Amino acid sequence: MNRIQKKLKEDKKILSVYFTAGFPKLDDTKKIISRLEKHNVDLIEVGIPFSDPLADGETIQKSSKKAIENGMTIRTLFSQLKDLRKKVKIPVILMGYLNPIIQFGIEKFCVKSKEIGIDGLIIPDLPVEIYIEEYKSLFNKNNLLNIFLITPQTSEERIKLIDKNSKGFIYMVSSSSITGSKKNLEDNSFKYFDKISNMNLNNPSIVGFGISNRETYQKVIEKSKGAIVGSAFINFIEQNGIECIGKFIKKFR
Amino acid sequence: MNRIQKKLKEDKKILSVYFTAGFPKLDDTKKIISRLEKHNVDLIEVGIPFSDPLADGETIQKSSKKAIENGMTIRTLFSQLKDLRKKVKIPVILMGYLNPIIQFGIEKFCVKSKEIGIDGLIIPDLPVEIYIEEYKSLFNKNNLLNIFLITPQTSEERIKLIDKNSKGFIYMVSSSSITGSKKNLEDNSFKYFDKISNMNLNNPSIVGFGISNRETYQKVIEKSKGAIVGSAFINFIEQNGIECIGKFIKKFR
Amino acid sequence: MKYKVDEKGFYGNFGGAYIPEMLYPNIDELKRNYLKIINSENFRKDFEKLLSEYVGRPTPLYFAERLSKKYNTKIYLKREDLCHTGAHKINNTIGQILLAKNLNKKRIIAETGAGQHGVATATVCALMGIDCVIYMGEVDIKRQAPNVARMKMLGAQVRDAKSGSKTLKDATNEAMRDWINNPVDTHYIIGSVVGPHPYPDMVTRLQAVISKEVKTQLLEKEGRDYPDYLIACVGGGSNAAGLYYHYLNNEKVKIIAVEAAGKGINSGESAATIKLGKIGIMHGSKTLLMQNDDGQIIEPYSISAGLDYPGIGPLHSHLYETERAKFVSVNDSEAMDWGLALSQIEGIIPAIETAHAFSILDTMAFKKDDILVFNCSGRGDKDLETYIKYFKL
Amino acid sequence: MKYKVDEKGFYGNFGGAYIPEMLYPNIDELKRNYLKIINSENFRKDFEKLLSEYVGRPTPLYFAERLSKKYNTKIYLKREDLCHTGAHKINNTIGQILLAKNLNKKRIIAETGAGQHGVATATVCALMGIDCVIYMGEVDIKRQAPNVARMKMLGAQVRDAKSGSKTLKDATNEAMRDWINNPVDTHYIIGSVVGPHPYPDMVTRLQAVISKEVKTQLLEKEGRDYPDYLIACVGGGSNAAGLYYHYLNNEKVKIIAVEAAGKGINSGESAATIKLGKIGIMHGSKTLLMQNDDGQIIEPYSISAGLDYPGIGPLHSHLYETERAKFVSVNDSEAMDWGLALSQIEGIIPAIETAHAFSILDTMAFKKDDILVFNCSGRGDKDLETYIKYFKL
Ligand SMILES: Cc1ncc(COP(=O)(O)O)c(C=O)c1O
Ligand SMILES: Cc1ncc(COP(=O)(O)O)c(C=O)c1O
Repeated sequence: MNRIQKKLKEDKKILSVYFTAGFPKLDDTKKIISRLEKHNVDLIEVGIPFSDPLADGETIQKSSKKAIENGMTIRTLFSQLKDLRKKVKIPVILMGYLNPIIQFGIEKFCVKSKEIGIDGLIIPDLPVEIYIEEYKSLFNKNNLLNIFLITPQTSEERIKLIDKNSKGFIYMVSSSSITGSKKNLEDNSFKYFDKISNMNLNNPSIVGFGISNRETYQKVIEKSKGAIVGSAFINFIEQNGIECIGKFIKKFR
Repeated sequence: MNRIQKKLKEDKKILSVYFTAGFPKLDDTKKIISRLEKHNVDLIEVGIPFSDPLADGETIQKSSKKAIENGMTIRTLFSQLKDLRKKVKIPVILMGYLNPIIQFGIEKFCVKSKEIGIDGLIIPDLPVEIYIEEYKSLFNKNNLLNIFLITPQTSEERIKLIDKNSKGFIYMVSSSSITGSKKNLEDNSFKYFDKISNMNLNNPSIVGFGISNRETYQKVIEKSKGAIVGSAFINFIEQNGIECIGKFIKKFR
Repeated sequence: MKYKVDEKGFYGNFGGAYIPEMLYPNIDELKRNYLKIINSENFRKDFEKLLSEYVGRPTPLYFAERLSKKYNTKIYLKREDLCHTGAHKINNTIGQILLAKNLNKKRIIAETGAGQHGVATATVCALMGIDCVIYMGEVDIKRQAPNVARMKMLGAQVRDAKSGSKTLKDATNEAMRDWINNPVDTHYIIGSVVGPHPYPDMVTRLQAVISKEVKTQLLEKEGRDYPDYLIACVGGGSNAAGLYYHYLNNEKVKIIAVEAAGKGINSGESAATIKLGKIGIMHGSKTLLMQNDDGQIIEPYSISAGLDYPGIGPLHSHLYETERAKFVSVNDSEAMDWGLALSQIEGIIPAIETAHAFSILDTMAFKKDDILVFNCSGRGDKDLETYIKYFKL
Repeated sequence: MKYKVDEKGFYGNFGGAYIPEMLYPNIDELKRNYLKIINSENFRKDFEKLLSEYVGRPTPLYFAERLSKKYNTKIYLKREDLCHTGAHKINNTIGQILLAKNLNKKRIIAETGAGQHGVATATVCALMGIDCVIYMGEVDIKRQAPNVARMKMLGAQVRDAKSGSKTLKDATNEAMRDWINNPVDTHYIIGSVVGPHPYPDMVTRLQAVISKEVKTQLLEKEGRDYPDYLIACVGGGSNAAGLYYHYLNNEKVKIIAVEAAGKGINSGESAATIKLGKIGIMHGSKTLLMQNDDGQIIEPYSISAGLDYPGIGPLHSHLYETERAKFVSVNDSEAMDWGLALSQIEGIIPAIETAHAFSILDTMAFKKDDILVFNCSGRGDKDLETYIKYFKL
């Protein structure tokens, strides 16, 4: 069983944190992972920076730009994470746009990820249809769970298709928006969470986009298996450095 | 007999000087006329300034502009010249564009001119055909000779028409150009003077445009009854004032 | 044909050729040849071919749906703004360049105000490989910078007219002086229905393609070949003359001409020739002119360089005197507001000249099924800086 | 029909819809509806009417006599520069605005590089009375100031894209982000044959009016409906796609695409996607891209804002891979020289984008009776400042 699946089996809500690899400094990646684990984060998403992150808001765009300038590449990331599993126990997901992955070589990418102990992938610009056709068997072979996003606009039919092709969790985008673009969650986000929960899907959902404080986190986990914090975390480490990550996590639970 | 006709009968070459009324100062008009006569100029052309003197070069344009700014109008000019004939004996011609004259009233203009003792008119934008039809009898009634221009491009037929309708002299434009625009006379100007002189016209010709020094003056009067100096004179009085006009005239003969 | 020019070049009391003798041969050559040439089969063929393949004619007659709805009447725009170079001016320059070639001229001069005529002239000169000199007032050179740039790109020489008010009238004087100095090999392409005969008639005939097309287009769209109203802005009057031409003798068609009142008729800064003008002679033509009691031409003012002219073509003076056309004058601010309005209601940014015409929608009442045809004489690209500054966009 | 898009949105190996899930409903709605709508009789009627009455189509196919003589071959220019707003871009925006109305959208967004697409979008939004937001890179806002002014006149909001290279690619990212944030009432009018399926096919079909007209016009002028060569500049590739469309399966017609080499292919400052690109995914499409070994998109450079894009439409990648089209890349300086040359030889000031296409006349040999059709994709008014500075006119 994959580490993600195990984690999801636990009878607790998930706090997942996203950050961009190579930000603020090129070799912060591993340090951030260690500290997040130390402070009881359940799941970590490591962003592979891309020059044209079209689903991301300003915060993540800027961190990606900085990371690229710092020299972050997939190659570098893999070498930084070489010994990941010597210490880190919680699930780690790589999140990145398709182009850098393809240039690296999709097969090599999967093999390397498995070697290192990566548990899942989030590739925002890989739609489920293309996944099924071209990527699914390769990902499966390497025990990589692909995590799909859904939004309030995603049709039931499509949610079912995604659910059927998911083996970990579904990334429930809180509202129709790019990352970090909304300050607070809207009322109808909750109706949508209810709707999803009423669909009795095979996979649990974790909410992302717009989770920036205890209040939103608490509200969201009432309706879901957990929540993902991204932009808020990046803003925090940009301003406060990576030493006091614990303080940030305590703001959530 | 009109003063112009008498003057032309004399067995001498004509030196005619043009200046713009009201330039350099508003009330210079009469002083300039007196001095020109004193220095043995044969004929005087007094320019009525117009805002849009399209046949004139820069020098006359500027003097016209200044004169208008000084307040020169036909009314003012007539009042300045009220007593012209108390002193001045040589022929005086008024030269001006049609529009100010029409606004003043063409009939009134002629009557006033006659009253004062004006001998002729040069109206550059009054073509001979319109003159014949609308102006001739009025001018004749007031003993005003209309002076027509011809250029190297004027056809023989047209020259004959103009000659037939002239009773003083023909204003022979030295070359195809606006006033003051050429520094020296061109060779083919002289061929053209010869051609005109060979036509045996009823009226003598006086050459204008481009007469700026003794050399051009002397050359030109070999081929014609005389010459008209305009821009060169205006430049002179602009730079030297009107006191030493004599010096200017001596440059010519 | 009481609106046609007569043998001597007059429309009623207006027109003629009050030119210095130095211009006589040029004007005479034109007068003797222009009808023969422009009515010749060769000319018509070349003219029509260039208009269609190069200029992009016929220009559409566009039914302005949103504007019509807003004013509860039927509004059509004759889209001269779609002509190559962006205004009706090129209809005339195409014709005159063919004429100049026919007369074996080797050099072209022109005056320009807004720069549209300068660009249109420089364009046809490039097309034919003929030397080109454009006179433009210093003031206009500044306020119509894009058009100056275009003329230079097209290889024309732009000379600044520094005399007088340094606008269109002075550029015209300068061009005429150039012509006087170069009487043999040069043709002067006047940009409007002004100047000595035969220019007003010649330019009118060349621009008449506008109303010729309107007739065909209206017939197709409305089942009758004439509108109730024709509306055009008037600087010198060429776009207006072109729009009116084939309807002058059709009394069912009401004609409206809109001139520029600048800062207001009585402000002392205006170009409303008809309202303020008296009969006089300028640029070789007898017509209505803005002038003082002494007959000095008044320096006009309009925010639009193309209407900033103290005279008006003799045809228009005649249309006014005979009451064939109604003349309206419109302030800068109304025109500017219409420039913005037309942009935002119909997606057409008009030249500021053109924008003047639309102001009549605010002051005249039209019936629901009245058919109005506005001449959309030019596009506003040349005026962007003026618009932007004015509206602080 | 081996150059048609397949069911999944691919041209051979290129195309598709690599979009984040947030865009799926929008793209899916389009995909399900676009063919139905644009093939419907109502749409065709409205589209053709607006193209003819508002845009000014058909645009002429102009035989460039002096240019032909100089290069001793037969050169035709398809005059898209005469379209309302000054480039081919409006063919597409007219089509998409009708589609957006059909889909009941209340708000339009678009990206723009040279500003031509932004102006064309703002124009159709004004025409229909629909809100409009245009994304434009900060760098482009500066170098295409006249078009920014026009968009504002037309009532559009221009938002500056501050990310990345601050040019077209980044404006596209921003527009896509806006769409993600406004998935229900907003339609995104992409300005070229790029982006996720069905955009490349949809925009190609809307621009295909160009080659449709060329067929008719050539038949009339040359007695056969196809040329020997078709030549167009390629930024994203929409004017090229429109020119090629009806000839893609006619192997007698040689197709040439000209891309911008900026300061030179190997200068590191170029936008020559085909020469320098590798297959990759950007803006939702698999196509050739300028990118480094890590798959980061390289910031492109060209003196012309409209060619300054690191990708190319998937159709063009396919035409390149299958060798159906020959791709040529041209430096800034050659393009600029051609901008001036076309102005002075034919009296047509082209957009700098357009000027690139003509450079092949200097590098390829053509036979005397070869028929060449160049797409004169836009006029140079927007580029005057660049021209003037470059040539110190
Ligand atoms: C677009 C436009 N409309 C109108 C005019 C005024 O000229 P006319 O009255 O001769 O049409 C101009 C002059 O430059 C112009 O550019
Ligand atoms: C005149 C002109 N031509 C060409 C282009 C390039 O776009 P495309 O390759 O989509 O035709 C542009 C883009 O703005 C343009 O304005």
